[in-house]
Amino acid sequence: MSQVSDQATKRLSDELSNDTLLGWLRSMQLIREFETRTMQAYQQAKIGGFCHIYTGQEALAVGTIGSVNQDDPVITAYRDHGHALARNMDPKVCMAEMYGRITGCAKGKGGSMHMFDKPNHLYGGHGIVGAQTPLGAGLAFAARYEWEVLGTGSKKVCLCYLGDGAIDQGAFHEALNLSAIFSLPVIYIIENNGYSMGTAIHRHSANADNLISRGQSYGIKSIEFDGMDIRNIYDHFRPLVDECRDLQRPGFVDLKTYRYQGHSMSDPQKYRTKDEVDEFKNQDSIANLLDHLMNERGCIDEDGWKAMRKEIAAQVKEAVQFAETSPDPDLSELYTDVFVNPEPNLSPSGDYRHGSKNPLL
Amino acid sequence: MSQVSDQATKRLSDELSNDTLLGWLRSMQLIREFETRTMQAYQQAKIGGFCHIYTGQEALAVGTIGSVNQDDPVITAYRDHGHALARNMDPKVCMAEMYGRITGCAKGKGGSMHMFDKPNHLYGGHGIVGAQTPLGAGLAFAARYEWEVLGTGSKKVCLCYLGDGAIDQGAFHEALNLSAIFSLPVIYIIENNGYSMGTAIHRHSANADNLISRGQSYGIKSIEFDGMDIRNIYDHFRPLVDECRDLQRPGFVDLKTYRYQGHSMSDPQKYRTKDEVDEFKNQDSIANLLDHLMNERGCIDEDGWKAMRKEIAAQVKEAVQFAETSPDPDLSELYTDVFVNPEPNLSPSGDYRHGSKNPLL
Amino acid sequence: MTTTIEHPALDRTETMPTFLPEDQLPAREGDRVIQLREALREAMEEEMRRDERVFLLGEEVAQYNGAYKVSQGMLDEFGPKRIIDTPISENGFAGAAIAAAMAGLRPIVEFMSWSFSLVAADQILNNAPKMLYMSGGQWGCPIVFRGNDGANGQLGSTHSWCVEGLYSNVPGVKIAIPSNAYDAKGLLKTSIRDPDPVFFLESERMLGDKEHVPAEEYYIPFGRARLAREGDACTVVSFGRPVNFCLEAAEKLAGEGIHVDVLDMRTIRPLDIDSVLASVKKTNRLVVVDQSWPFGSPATEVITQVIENGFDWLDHQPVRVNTEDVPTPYAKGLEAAYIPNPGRIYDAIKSVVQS
Amino acid sequence: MTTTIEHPALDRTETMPTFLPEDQLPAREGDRVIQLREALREAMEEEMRRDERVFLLGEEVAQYNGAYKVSQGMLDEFGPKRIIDTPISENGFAGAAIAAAMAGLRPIVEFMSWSFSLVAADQILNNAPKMLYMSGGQWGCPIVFRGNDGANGQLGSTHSWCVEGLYSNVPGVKIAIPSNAYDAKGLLKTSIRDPDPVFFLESERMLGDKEHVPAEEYYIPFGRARLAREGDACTVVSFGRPVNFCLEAAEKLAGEGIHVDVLDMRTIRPLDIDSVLASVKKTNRLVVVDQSWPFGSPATEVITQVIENGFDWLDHQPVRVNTEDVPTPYAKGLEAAYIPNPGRIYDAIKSVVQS
Ligand SMILES: Cc1ncc(C[n+]2csc(CCOP(=O)(O)OP(=O)(O)O)c2C)c(N)n1
Ligand SMILES: Cc1ncc(C[n+]2csc(CCOP(=O)(O)OP(=O)(O)O)c2C)c(N)n1
Ligand SMILES: [Mg+2]
Ligand SMILES: [Mg+2]
Repeated sequence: MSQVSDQATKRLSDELSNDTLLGWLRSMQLIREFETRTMQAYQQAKIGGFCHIYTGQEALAVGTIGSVNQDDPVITAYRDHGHALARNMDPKVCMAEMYGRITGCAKGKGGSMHMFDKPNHLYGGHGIVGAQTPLGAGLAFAARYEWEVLGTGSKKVCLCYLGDGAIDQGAFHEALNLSAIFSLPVIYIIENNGYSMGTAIHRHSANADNLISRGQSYGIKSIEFDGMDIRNIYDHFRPLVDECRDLQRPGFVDLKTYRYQGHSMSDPQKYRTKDEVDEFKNQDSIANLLDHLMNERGCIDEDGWKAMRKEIAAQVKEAVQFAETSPDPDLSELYTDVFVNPEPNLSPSGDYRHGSKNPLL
Repeated sequence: MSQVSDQATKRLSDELSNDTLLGWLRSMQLIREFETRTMQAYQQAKIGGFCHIYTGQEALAVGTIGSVNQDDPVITAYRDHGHALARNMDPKVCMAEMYGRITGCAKGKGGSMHMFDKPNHLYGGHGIVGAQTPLGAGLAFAARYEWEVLGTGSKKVCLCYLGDGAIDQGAFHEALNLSAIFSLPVIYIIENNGYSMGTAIHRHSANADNLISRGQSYGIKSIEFDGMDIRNIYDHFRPLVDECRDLQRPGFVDLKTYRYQGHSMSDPQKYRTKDEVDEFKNQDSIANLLDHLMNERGCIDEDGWKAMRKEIAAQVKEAVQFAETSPDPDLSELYTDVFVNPEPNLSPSGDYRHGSKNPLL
Repeated sequence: MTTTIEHPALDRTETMPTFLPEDQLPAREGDRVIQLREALREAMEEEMRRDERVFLLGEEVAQYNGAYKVSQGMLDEFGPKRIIDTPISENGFAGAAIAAAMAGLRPIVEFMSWSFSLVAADQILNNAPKMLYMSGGQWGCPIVFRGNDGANGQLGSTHSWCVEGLYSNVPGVKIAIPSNAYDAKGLLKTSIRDPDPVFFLESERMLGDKEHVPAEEYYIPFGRARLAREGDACTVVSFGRPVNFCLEAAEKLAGEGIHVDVLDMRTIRPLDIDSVLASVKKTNRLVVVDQSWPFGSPATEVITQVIENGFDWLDHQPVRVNTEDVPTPYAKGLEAAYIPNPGRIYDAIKSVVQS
Repeated sequence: MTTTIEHPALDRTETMPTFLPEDQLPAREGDRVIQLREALREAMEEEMRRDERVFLLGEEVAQYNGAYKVSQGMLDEFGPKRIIDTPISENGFAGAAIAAAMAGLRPIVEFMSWSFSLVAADQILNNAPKMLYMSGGQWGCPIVFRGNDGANGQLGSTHSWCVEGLYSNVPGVKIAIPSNAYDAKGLLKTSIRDPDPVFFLESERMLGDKEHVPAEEYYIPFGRARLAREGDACTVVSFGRPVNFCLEAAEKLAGEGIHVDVLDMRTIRPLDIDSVLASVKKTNRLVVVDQSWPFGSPATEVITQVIENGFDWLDHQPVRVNTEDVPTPYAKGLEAAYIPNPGRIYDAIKSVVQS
């Protein structure tokens, strides 16, 4: 296992510009601030349903998405706010979705678990554990088909995220085999935060210390590394992305990360100690990158950081404002967005119609 | 990979009595003769539905079932005639089932794919590819629960068979993980005959030369070896059975075998050459064991073998006779065997009843 | 008092409780007020104490005490061999439990939500209901699958399934859908005792509902509807959570002098059509309320059976009230309009009684 | 002649064929007699030539030329990039195809049998029908799932599913069930052109049926039933293979001077209730024949909709004829009695017209 690489030797991430890294810092801080406000809104019952907070895992979404092109397809599970923001979804639209407003990315029909953003090639936000993994294979298939058969578009790589609990779903293994057999450019990224809800990974998945052997058993290149250090993510992940893109074949990554909050907003977290949580908070990914940028690169100082945080706070506040003041979907929207081609007599209880335009389109 | 073991060194199977090996020879020949008659009956349209012939794979069922106790649970897929006969199902009852007679093991309700035999602890005969693998884990769970919680019964091992095509089903991976996490005494036996219907294994499953890595990725002891030589099967399989029984944990076996006939009775077999088929027929498991018993052990001679074949032929002929002359289920059996506890108003179209007694009970 | 069941598929003679007529069941009124989730827990605990073959498995049922705290404390009493946490492998553990049931155990499988049973559809629809038939009567499948069913927690399209709309089409299972804590306990105990597969559909929305639940043992038989409210203007048939919406609507109508029968079916397979027909014969009007989608729903089955058996008693065409025929929306307002809420039920009854 | 569909979920303006009225479709009579499997193949080939985004995947569809030879020769014409053999991973490849459809392709997924779609239930029932809704109109799912459906090959309990009994409850999909080769071609072509998910249910029992199928392109619209036989004594509604049983029964009844309308629905979602009502208004009698299990079946939906919209036109309660409500038996005799055979249909019509 190739853990943190030697600091002495030159790192791939050293070649990244200050602007890029500052952008990542901003993106991670945006997610954290956004999630803080999300939790507040949830506590105020402005947000309903299931709500899964991304705080703690920011480096993972930002670093991996930062390693691909803007038009590479991305798909994930229900813990999706981080991916949406890392993929440049407008925080306003993201927050409005959780408020169930017509101005949300899914017009209020999806909620926290269903962040979709077509202009940014984010294919959701999926609630059934593991169900997004065959979809990830399909997005890679389509990208390859467009490039190879239709002759449109270039070589792409699909990023498909799943939690450590999702590896126990048969769907994931079918997806791995299909990706390998069809040589599909999809990278399965396990956001290994050590828990499936309240179940520690060693209690839910066998041989958990060697998850990459699952990928390897399908002949898929599989690597594991620390997912809390964003530069480390880039160092290891970017080369895999290039390889999977060039050779149009799958990859498998086990990224160690940690969620600071409960599984969902209704989790008492009796299954872990405060010490354990603190241990990870001490390797916090934002503090970590900030330290590098301040003390090693010197491209930001305390004031700069304060200014950045202030600006982000204002941006998120604005997003909340936007959500607060946006209108709910009209009841007529119940029967819209069911069919692209609605026809008479499809239902005994109503006629399907076209809906109001999606705010992202 | 531990292929055929060194002939010089003593083999575990050398300790087996002549009677045991002669019994295996008889059992394999019984299956072959039975399947020949099955094909004839199918061609005469006396047998309907899907019918999957076991010819060629006899050593596998006989050798593995010969390595466990009579009360160890066994479960398999739809290519199940061999397992049924190896488990001592009366050939009469087996043939009658395929004829759809009330005297069949499932009273004619199951057919070729559903050989169930409670007295012989054969839990079917299952038609949905891979679906028997979670069931196998459950049989092992129940056996362990009886021994550990209820304090009844002794340590058992469940044998769960699947084809190479079934390893692509997510259900199998969920079953492997459950078996490992719960430490269940089940051995998954891949009857690797190289084809999933018309699809060669390299086209349907990734990294097919190293299937045991699938089992190993769950931390399950996994071995592969030749499944055409029944003594070789015993040499490798019996120790695994003992280990899984003692330690009450799962095992995984990739057994190389070959089916001489098409996938089902309606398979033109364009996907393989006659040469390939002949190559395997040249290592025929029955001829192989016969040779050992005649020339190395000298416990049977040409006359003895002729007599055995004659006796088996008569037995199978009798089974066909029995099936031919047995009555069809009465139409009243349509609404029987649906509920153990039938109640009024369970259906708008009829009242469920208890059925006639199963011939095996 | 017990009766016994003998069947070749059973390893031994099973005792079944003798079911008392409705009026001999313990009183529904009283001061032992507990939550519906506690009633479910009591049912499981009582049966697990009675029969060591009964065990519970599912996601987070043990150490986490249940995602919805239904199994709270059960790990402490029964230990990890009988209260079992599973990976997120519904198809796998449902199948394993089915085989354990074949082999003579009495599993209770908790689906955190019935919405997650779709990945296990093959096991629960092919194996559990058909094993007895496929094996010609050799092996049955005495198992209970239970969990949350239905919309209204703003959980969105994939987490709000009413599986009765799908699964009730399949012969070989019994389906219980309680509408209150009292019935939940009595029906779940019967489900665990029953030697056939039972789909037991709970509502997460109702787990916190409080009412008197007797401490003593009692069993509610399958296929016996309860007349939850009496009237002569219309027969209102429902099951599960919507029964409570029907009672709300009925209350409002009573204020207008319109009194209706509200029948709580409790189980839809078996379906107590006799009670429905008896009521329709009296009221000549029928409204069926069902929280699954309308097309080919249990509501259409009830209507069809009434038409088949009581066509001439009807003075007005039967009316069904289902959830709206769209994927479940997240937005609070949309979701509230989506379910068969009291307002829609009120309107439906009105439309039937006024013409 | 074409019409166009514009929708934000579509990458581009899609052209849809303009549908001709029944009497302007190419003649059903003629001497170009081919098998139903060939009609299906023609539909796929024509659409694959027209649109490079269309591809076919499934078990044994390529090198084996299809388990039932529907895709025979297609690998040779379209190559391995568009005719794709898959492992036995229905949930995996159904899901992959769904995402490919989201991304703009036009997959045709062949299930060797719809019975095997149960392991893919989550993907085909949660994702395909709901993607447009969950994404607030951003991504649709233009995909066709097709394969064999229904009993009668002595395949036993797990291989004889009529999934319309389950899946028709779910909003968001269109369901086509052809009863003959002519319709099969026209309906499959429409299914492939339609920008929404379509479940296309074929019958292995009918793949070898031969009849005239026009060489020219033609499309049969969804939601338009065909009056397969005319009469005034009773309205007989069916879809898929049982339509042919209805015609057999009708023929026999005609010999007795009893003439009935036989309506072939062709699609059940949409359901051409208008044609059913028009016929019932004339005959005042209704028999619905459906090869799925009875409880909450499409038959109950047809009956319920007729009751809701034409209650007063009925002189006799509607009658349904389904498969018997038991797991599918293997034995030839039991299976023959299990399905809605001509004899049972004949009796049902008789019972309705005589009283
Ligand atoms: C098929 C299915 N089963 C159960 C659930 C309920 N559930 C939602 S998230 C979750 C835990 C998943 O943990 P993991 O995959 O590690 O992701 P994480 O929450 O840690 O990001 C469970 C059991 C579900 N959504 N889908
Ligand atoms: C879920 C499912 N999909 C497809 C089928 C159809 N089918 C039956 S057997 C088979 C091939 C299985 O091959 P393998 O597992 O290698 O077993 P073998 O026939 O070689 O013994 C297929 C595709 C099925 N029965 N179940
Ligand atoms: Mg996790
Ligand atoms: Mg094989």
